[in-house]
Amino acid sequence: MREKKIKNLDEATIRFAGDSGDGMQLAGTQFTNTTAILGNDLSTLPDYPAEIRAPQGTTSGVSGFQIHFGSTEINTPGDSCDMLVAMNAAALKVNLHSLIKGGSIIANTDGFNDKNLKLAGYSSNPLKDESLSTYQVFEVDITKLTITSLQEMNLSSKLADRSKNFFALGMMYWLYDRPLEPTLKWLAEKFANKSDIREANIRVLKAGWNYGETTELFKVRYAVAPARLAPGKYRNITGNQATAWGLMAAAQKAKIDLFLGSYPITPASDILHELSIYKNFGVKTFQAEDEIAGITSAIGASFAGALGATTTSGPGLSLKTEALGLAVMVELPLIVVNVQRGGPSTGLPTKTEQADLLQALYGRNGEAPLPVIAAATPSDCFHVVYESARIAIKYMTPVICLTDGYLGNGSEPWLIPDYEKLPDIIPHFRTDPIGFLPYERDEITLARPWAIPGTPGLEHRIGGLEKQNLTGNVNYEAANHELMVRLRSEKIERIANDIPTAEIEGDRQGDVLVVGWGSTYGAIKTAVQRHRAKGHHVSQLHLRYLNPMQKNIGAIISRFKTILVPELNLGQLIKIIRADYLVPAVGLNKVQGAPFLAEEIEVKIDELIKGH
Amino acid sequence: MREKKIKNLDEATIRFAGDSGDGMQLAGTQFTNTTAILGNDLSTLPDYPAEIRAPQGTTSGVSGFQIHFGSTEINTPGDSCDMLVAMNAAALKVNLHSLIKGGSIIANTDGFNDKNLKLAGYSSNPLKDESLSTYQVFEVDITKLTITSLQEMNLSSKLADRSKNFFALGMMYWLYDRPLEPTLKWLAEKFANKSDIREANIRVLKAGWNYGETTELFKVRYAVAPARLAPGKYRNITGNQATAWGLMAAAQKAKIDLFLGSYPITPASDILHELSIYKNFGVKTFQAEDEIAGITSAIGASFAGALGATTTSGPGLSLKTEALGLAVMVELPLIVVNVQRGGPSTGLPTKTEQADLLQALYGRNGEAPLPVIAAATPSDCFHVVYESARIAIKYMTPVICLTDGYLGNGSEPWLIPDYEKLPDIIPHFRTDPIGFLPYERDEITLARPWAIPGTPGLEHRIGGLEKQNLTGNVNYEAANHELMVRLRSEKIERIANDIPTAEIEGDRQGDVLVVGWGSTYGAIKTAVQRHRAKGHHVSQLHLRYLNPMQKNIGAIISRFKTILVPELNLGQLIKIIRADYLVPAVGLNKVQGAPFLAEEIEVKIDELIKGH
Amino acid sequence: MSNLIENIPIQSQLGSNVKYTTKDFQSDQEVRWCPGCGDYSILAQAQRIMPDIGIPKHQIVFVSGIGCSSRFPYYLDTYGFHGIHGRATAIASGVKLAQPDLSVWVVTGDGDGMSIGGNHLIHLLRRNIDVNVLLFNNQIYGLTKGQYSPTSEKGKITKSTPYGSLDYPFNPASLALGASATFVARTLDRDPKHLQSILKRAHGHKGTSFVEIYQNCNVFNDGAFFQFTEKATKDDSVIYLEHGKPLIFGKEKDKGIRLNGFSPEVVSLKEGKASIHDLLVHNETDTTLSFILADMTYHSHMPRPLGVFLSIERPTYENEMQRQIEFAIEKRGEGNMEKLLNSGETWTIQ
Amino acid sequence: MSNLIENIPIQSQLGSNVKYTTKDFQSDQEVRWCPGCGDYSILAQAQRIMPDIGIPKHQIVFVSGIGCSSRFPYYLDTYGFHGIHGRATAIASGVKLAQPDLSVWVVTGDGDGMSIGGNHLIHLLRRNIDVNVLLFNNQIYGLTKGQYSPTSEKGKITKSTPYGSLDYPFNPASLALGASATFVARTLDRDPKHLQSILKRAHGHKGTSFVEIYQNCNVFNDGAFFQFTEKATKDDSVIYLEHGKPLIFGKEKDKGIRLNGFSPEVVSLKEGKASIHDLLVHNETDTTLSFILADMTYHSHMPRPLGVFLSIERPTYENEMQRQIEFAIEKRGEGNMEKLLNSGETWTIQ
Ligand SMILES: Cc1ncc(C[n+]2csc(CCOP(=O)(O)OP(=O)(O)O)c2C)c(N)n1
Ligand SMILES: Cc1ncc(C[n+]2csc(CCOP(=O)(O)OP(=O)(O)O)c2C)c(N)n1
Ligand code: SF4
Ligand code: SF4
Ligand SMILES: [Mg+2]
Ligand SMILES: [Mg+2]
Repeated sequence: MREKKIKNLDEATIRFAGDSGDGMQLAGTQFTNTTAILGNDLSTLPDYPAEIRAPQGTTSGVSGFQIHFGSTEINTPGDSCDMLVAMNAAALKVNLHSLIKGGSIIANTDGFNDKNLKLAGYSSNPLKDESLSTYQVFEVDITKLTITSLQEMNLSSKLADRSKNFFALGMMYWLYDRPLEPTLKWLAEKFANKSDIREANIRVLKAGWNYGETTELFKVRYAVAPARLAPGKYRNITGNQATAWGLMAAAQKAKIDLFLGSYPITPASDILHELSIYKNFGVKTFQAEDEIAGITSAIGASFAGALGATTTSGPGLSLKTEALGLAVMVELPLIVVNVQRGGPSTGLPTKTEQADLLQALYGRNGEAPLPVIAAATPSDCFHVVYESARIAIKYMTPVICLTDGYLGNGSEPWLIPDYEKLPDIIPHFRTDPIGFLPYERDEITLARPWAIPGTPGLEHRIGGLEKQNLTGNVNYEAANHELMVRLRSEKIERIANDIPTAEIEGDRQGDVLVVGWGSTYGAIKTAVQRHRAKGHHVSQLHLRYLNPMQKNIGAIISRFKTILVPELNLGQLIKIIRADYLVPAVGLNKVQGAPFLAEEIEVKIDELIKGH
Repeated sequence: MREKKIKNLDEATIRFAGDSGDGMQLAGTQFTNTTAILGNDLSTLPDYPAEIRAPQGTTSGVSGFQIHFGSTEINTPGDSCDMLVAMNAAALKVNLHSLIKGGSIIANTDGFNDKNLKLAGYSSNPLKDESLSTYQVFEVDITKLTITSLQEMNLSSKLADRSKNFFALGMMYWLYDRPLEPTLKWLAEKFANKSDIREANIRVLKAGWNYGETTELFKVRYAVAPARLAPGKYRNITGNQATAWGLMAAAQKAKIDLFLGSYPITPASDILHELSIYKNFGVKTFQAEDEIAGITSAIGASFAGALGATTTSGPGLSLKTEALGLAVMVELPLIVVNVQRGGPSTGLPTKTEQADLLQALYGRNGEAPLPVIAAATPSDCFHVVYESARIAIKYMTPVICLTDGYLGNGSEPWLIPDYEKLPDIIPHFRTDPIGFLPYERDEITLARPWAIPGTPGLEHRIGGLEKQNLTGNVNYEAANHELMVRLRSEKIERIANDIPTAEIEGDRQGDVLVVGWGSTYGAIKTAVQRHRAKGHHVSQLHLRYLNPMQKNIGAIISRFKTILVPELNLGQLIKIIRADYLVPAVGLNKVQGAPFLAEEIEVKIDELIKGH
Repeated sequence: MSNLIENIPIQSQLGSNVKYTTKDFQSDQEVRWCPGCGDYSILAQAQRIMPDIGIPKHQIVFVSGIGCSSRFPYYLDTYGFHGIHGRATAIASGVKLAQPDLSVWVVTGDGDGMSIGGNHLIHLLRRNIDVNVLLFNNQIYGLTKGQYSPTSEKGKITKSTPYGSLDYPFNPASLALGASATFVARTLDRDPKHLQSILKRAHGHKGTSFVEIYQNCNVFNDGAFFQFTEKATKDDSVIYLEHGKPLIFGKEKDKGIRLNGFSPEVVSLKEGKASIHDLLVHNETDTTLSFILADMTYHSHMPRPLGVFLSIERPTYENEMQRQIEFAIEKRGEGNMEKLLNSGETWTIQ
Repeated sequence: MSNLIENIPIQSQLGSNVKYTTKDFQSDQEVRWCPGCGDYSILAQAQRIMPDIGIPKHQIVFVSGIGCSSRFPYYLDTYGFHGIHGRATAIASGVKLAQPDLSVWVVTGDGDGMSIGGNHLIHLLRRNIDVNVLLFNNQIYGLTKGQYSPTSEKGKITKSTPYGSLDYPFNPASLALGASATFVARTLDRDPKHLQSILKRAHGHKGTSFVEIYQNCNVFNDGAFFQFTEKATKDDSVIYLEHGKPLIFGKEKDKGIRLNGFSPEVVSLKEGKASIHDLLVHNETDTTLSFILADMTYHSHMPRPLGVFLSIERPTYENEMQRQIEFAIEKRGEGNMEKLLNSGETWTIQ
């Protein structure tokens, strides 16, 4: 066996693509975890169809998983990939556009038979014709090799076929010089009670690795050194998991129970799944009959002193509209996590988008202001949800926390926070019956007391009718109504006194300020960095707090000639920026169910600079 | 009998006030109808508690009805009243503040006994102490006089007592020189089968009139000449009735059935009630199990070729959020009437407010634009709803039509439109199967064809998932999604080409432009007229079209130094004005469950003028 | 895991020693129903039994939706939550799951509970969360001034149905049974004793108790239940279900219910055709029988059953939830966030 | 009043002469269920019976909610509406009321129809609008990848219930009966003949037809109904309800259902203890009996009933609505907008 050449890379982007049934998400996740453990920085983008198993072999059934990793800082899952694993013809067809010129394709030849070619809509076999001449193509009969390596095991061919993702994974581990151990360990745990599946997968994984090692097919291997990340202990985490943990951490910190009332919906269901595991944390998960019961049960739980939370995606947020108004009126803490997806209506359930911002801000009857906060990266979900809970409990208010499908399913290495050092969350449970008034407010926060059933002497009634100031009794008087509407509004505005001022990334002033929110963070960052590297006067301002806005936003904005607001919608944050600060901000809008490529933003900035 | 002095008035404002059970709404409505028939211009403001019968004698149980009428143009129900009928102490207590200094009070002395005084929270009888010295007080024992006038009839005292509103009404007819006939006619019809009630009310009504005529109590009578309204045939109409009729007229014009799927809610229920009468117009009313079934059944009916409509108020609109997104996606005509009330949440169910505008514009997940149109006066509801239907059918889109509690319950004289001359509404039902594509669009309107079940050869499927351009098939592709999102958006924007440009009331340019929407029209108009009378450069711009806005709004706005936006909310339209036109518009906001007084706007304009 | 109880210095553990009177359950809020409304009696009976149920009042929560009936919580000096239309059952579920020791009651109307709130109601019933649901059935929408409701008789003329309503009414008891309820009862506003006894039974039942209460709305649907409440007709129109007792009714206790195959029929005990031994004997624990009895409701030739249709034991949702939590703690130890954050695959960068 | 039909030059009146084949009901859309999914069979049976029901295909509308099952309308070449989650029944109500001549079908899942959509379902049933509801019950949420549903057995381990679900499942047939349904049936994906016959019966019924279809989700809940579909167990686990026939089952037709008081029990016909004459005879028109039979569902010692539980006549909502319209026209004349605008009190200003 000759030593293969090892090429060092700063970063690499690979994509696994195959049928929905081919286990590409699993292969991608395993590769990600192993890569994380190696100390690379990384970012991932799972991309799968809305059907459970879309028709085999067709383009609509293709499931993909992209991972971008490096020894440098990684902010996005990569605009394009260097290496594409295509388990069949449809997978190639759908994903080829994202492969860089000169990039590599590992094609499972078994997936390019006549039937597959036809299903994918190829009139001739791209592996045979000239069409892939600008790429490096590696043909591997993964299916056959998988089955061969399992011959001794006497498995059904269906079962054997199911392991082929591990062959691909093994090859990729070899190609990118990654150890098998983490996956072996995972297999051992996952299939502890299913020895045949465990054994099969292990064999196939190793066979894939060995295939790289022994055949002459690959001339080069790649090495990607660990990233120079801040020192500390890291783990890999997806946005949905981080969201679940953020809720749990907040409840633990507040020493109250977490109650999740939720109804399954893509791509938010995994938060429910994750939380339902942690019964030993006292987490109560309640799969409700619908989204309305989800949120109203959570409001009931908050009334009874738990941290009420509900998780959903667009259509579900729509259904929670009325109850959100109730939560505003009764002034109880409540966390509503909305994992945005492609809309309107049922839309594109498995795709990402940022088009629920205005709904989060304004989607309620009457004047019903509430804080809206958005996460920037998968791991940021933890911190943003935790912060939502801090605000909800301190200000006795529902909070909408926005993430999206890309953040929820995507993952990245996370510098594990020191739980002890997380900000305190202290629910101010009222216990003293003397002088108790349900709507008497804290002088600074304007929060009303949290007086929960079970507390002697605090018996009182709340509800959705306008309340009398202080007493909380039903009241229809004109002046009282105006007072209460303004008090509720001011309470939310005062939160601006209690959050860090916004920090600009880049120079304090300049030509272009790119203002973003949510999951566009990484793409904007990359684009801005590229311009700054060229010496352009471009800075980034990323908003986590959408309502209330941080106090210095207006001042920052005023120091730039042009304000660019890239959003995965038709222009929502930009409406607020324009209305609040009266600046002619410019939008960059993409509504394709996919994140921005850094390049798209880069080009737009270019345009604006040239316009000056 | 001596002739009483008759004083001619240009306008008068009177208010009936009593217990919820006292029939004040009925007295007010009768006075209004009679006054309308006399040819006065007028405007009314009913004002009643949220409880069916709030506790008798208390301030929370007071029900009021104000009518402002005149020989001049009347735009509001009156900032204050000249004459207050107070059936009991609580009614006086609640309403005194709205009586002008020197105004008259007709007090039912029986309603000022010790119990009543105590319930109303008076420590001494205001009729006896000095507190009313700046008013003209007429003490009349209405209760006793009513019972006396019915003595011969042998009615139960409870039944007799119920007629006392007719005594008050009779007095007011005498005082303001109005004929009894319209009310006599109404009584004859209403109680055709209840002769004792009819007879009792007739006697009491006449007794009230005679009391004015024969006693020495009143020294002066008032006459208010007919208004110089545009020539034509008039009727009095409330906003809710006008809404119902507008829907019916549109369906008739389009030669399709009207289907109303609705769930009762104050103050919108009367539209459902009104429409349920007209079965002979083929109107199908469906009282659904909730608001969601209301709107989705209407969407189903539209799919089947009817004009689907749903009527509601704030909390109900919230519940319709998700289905509105569906209507946007399937591109079917649908009218959603939202009779706004005090919010948030259950809020102030019987009070008026304008705080659902942003929800109407943005309260949906994903990019789901739809036209939003608002009525300015009670009778304008007819035209605005009709226009909504025209747009909905022509552009194949849901339309939200905003009115409010004040418009819905309020009434005014209405120049009856010539049905034949109402704009055509022509549903373009597709019938030709050749080349049929469910999402092929009209070149000008971008509307898709209306292809209804029952049409041979047009079998097709629609739904809430993103649709492929032209075919309408389910499609998850990136470019298609962006295209469809933009097409849906542009379709709505193009409506701006199909609506009249906005007309300014007053000079084309000047110091202050007051921009309003909805029911504030009359108050703004009065305030602006007063300033113009003083020679100030103040104009009014009233928006019926909130989305899309008329094309010339920006141009109009740019010609004024200051833009004032008065709203019965914390500032909603103003956000749009600022974001769209980048002008530092100033808000005037009132959130008291009551319309603006013209004076409030007048004062604010003053301030702005002085600020220049 | 924390327990809320730790956070507050509570007398609640000792609370049950307190001796209450009816007055203790009257709040300071003015009662705002129409004079003569049946709701007054229901409120009075609830206030009357509260001292007897042995629960400190700070551990009692009344949750309601929207409607005349749903104003109920304001008038009781316990904890109260006046929710949004139709959602009381869902709010109450959250309250009870968060604090299983509370005594949680839901007050709802035929519109609130059976129209907009029908779904939450049936799901609550199958879940068997220990909440007592009082459905005030006046067969009308009171608060919105008189539209027909899902329990209104067909053909009802109301503001929204001037030509008469078209839909067949729900029978709340049958619907509840079809939803696998464990406790289903019916009573009425004008029989205070019976009402009190049923309220107590509902409280006593572990699991969701569903109580339909016929309630007169004297403004918009006066007399809907007079046949069952007024002296002249009541005895012959009503049959009281009592566990273990034969089904006898009539002013002179001279009529009974017999099973003919699987269909109930009225028999006279007078003419010698049937004796007391032929009659159905009520058994609250028999689900099949409860269906048969509930199904008598809209048969005009049948007396209207009042009392407890069904009362069976099934584990409550909140107990099972608590059990799972305890089991998890036993198995995995109490949750530790610090540990969790650092669990699984991690790596350190120096 | 207008009639839609006027606006379009329709062959629909003559349409019923057209002779269709199964193929005519296959749309051009690729079927996108997992290989092996029970939905395929249901689709095939529906496509098979459609030519026989005598309705021109442009007069057929399939409405669905959201779920794997709710993709159904895309695959049938009729009019179709893929609605939003839980609302198919409400959308279908509007379709049918707007055009009563259409044949309207609803396809829904155990999540879509019984969880989020439970309320619209029960209201549709009591209203008795002539819509055929096919509830694909796979006892799981398929589309969202495997959470337990309201029909999942208690203790079910799923993604959202790793410790087992806590709530008692709905029995759809009982719920439907409790909601005053007029037609309630049950069938399953793996018995094409029975499925076809039930679909035809549902079509034939005037009023809402509620059909529960056991459907195997081979990805997330494989084998949930194997006991009732697979050879080895099926005959002893299932009983087919046939009107007028005694309730017999078993591989050797040797077992029957007898009524003991009002509770059904299994008896053997072999040991001479019971004869065929002792058995319950099915009567589709008896509401009480239907409750008894539906209630057998979750009793493990009882065979699972399949077939038509209940089929009774009650006026349909849309007919009554039409009647009211006709009555109003007769009484008041056809509506004239011009006249209405000018009716009542008016006055003229010169
Ligand atoms: C979302 C919403 N829809 C509608 C209403 C209006 N509304 C209030 S109470 C009610 C029905 C009341 O009937 P019921 O529940 O029988 O109570 P009752 O007043 O008869 O006691 C309705 C439709 C509302 N408040 N909120
Ligand atoms: C408002 C809303 N909530 C939640 C969802 C997510 N969702 C889609 S289908 C479904 C349940 C599917 O279960 P079922 O009705 O049993 O259909 P199946 O997939 O099993 O056929 C859920 C929760 C949604 N699309 N919309
Ligand atoms: S309207 Fe009817 S239910 Fe409501 S308070 Fe009055 S009498 Fe009672
Ligand atoms: S997930 Fe289950 S129900 Fe859905 S298509 Fe696959 S097998 Fe069928
Ligand atoms: Mg009611
Ligand atoms: Mg299912």
